[in-house]
Amino acid sequence: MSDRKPKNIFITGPISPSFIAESIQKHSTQKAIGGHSIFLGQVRADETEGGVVSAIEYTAFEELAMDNMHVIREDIFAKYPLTCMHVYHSLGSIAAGEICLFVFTSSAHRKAAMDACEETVERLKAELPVWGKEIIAGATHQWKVNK
Amino acid sequence: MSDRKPKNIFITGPISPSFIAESIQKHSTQKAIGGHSIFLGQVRADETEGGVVSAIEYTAFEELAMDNMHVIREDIFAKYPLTCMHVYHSLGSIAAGEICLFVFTSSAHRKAAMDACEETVERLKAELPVWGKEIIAGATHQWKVNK
Amino acid sequence: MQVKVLIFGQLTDITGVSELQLNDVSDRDELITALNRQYPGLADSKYAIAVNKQVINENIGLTDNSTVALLPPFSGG
Amino acid sequence: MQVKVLIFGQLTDITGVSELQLNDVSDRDELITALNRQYPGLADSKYAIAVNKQVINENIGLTDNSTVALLPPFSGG
Repeated sequence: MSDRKPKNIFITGPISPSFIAESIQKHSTQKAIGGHSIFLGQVRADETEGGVVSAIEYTAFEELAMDNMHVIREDIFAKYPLTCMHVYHSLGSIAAGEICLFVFTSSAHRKAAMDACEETVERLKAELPVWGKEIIAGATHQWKVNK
Repeated sequence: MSDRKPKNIFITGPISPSFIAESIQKHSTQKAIGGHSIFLGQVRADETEGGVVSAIEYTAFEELAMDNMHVIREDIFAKYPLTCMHVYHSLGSIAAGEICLFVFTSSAHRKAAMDACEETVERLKAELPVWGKEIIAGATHQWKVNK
Repeated sequence: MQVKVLIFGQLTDITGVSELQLNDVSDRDELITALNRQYPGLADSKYAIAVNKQVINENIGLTDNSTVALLPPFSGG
Repeated sequence: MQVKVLIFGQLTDITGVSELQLNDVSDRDELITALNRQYPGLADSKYAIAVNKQVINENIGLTDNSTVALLPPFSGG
């Protein structure tokens, strides 16, 4: 394990495009970076039996999620020559069309950044104790299931 | 071939984080999107025999590049269930730390967005007639070589 | 002896609460039995159990002030 | 007959110009010969040739107002 500490990955409410822009901007001083890979999760207005999803309400076992994210981060840094990695996940109600997940990896060369981003997304979906409650227009709800 | 027309992918000067943010923001109305994948190319301050790269000056055979990008776009849309794809490449002098390439794919599900983004990046590096002249601090230059 | 139980995700639809205290459950199996008695819907639910943030796959003893979390399948991202 | 020649990338270091006109070259091979005579450094350079935006891999005839582009290996992105 390195000396990296578990970071808080949670943001209350949607992740704004301007937050993403600021995060990108901060990397302009890191001149060994040649490629950034970003994945953004956006809430879909899925049609379900009960109606159309208008929002997803996210909750988490935050402490465990941060511990698990720390393990993922360490594994990914051990596997890929990354310059940096940032992960943010929304909590609370995120309307359809808004962004709920922001994964950002940077490396000298594109392949490492892209592979690390993809693997991080797959792992956090499987390993972080986060739950999405799909709010159906008309006051009912159902729980999201990850594929 | 679909009715999509060749688009101008070129931007003079660096691609700003705020431009990227605006592009992300515009997708909030497209509520069938579940995942966005973004690749950003950033100019590295590589150490070379002649000195440190301070900027890359990009030139292109613009008309042919747009034709070739159109073919790539059609191929990628035929292969992946994408909602949309946007590609921007800088022309002119881009300083180390600035962004020179912005590839943005969106889909209902993450896998298509990520695979399409990666394939688009690989193809455009191989197929677009664009050249990067590495400007070395101290007035000399050398030409970039894609790996 | 008191054990704190944290309930997450769709399981809160069954329990109506996201946290509760259980007395006199000395191990995981006793805890499950007590929970199923109080909330029969839990018996049909799929979830993992973490004790003090460690997911456990077999019966283990609980101590005073253990925190047990009921974790239905994750659906973040 | 006039043919327009566009020169790109590192080849402009050899030619010093990014565009020139060649007279009386009737096909690709004659064009290459004329270019190599004018700019000997081109003979040692690796590049593809596009005629009217089509990359060609064999000798073809040129017509008046053909536009020929000399394309060294791409290095965009």
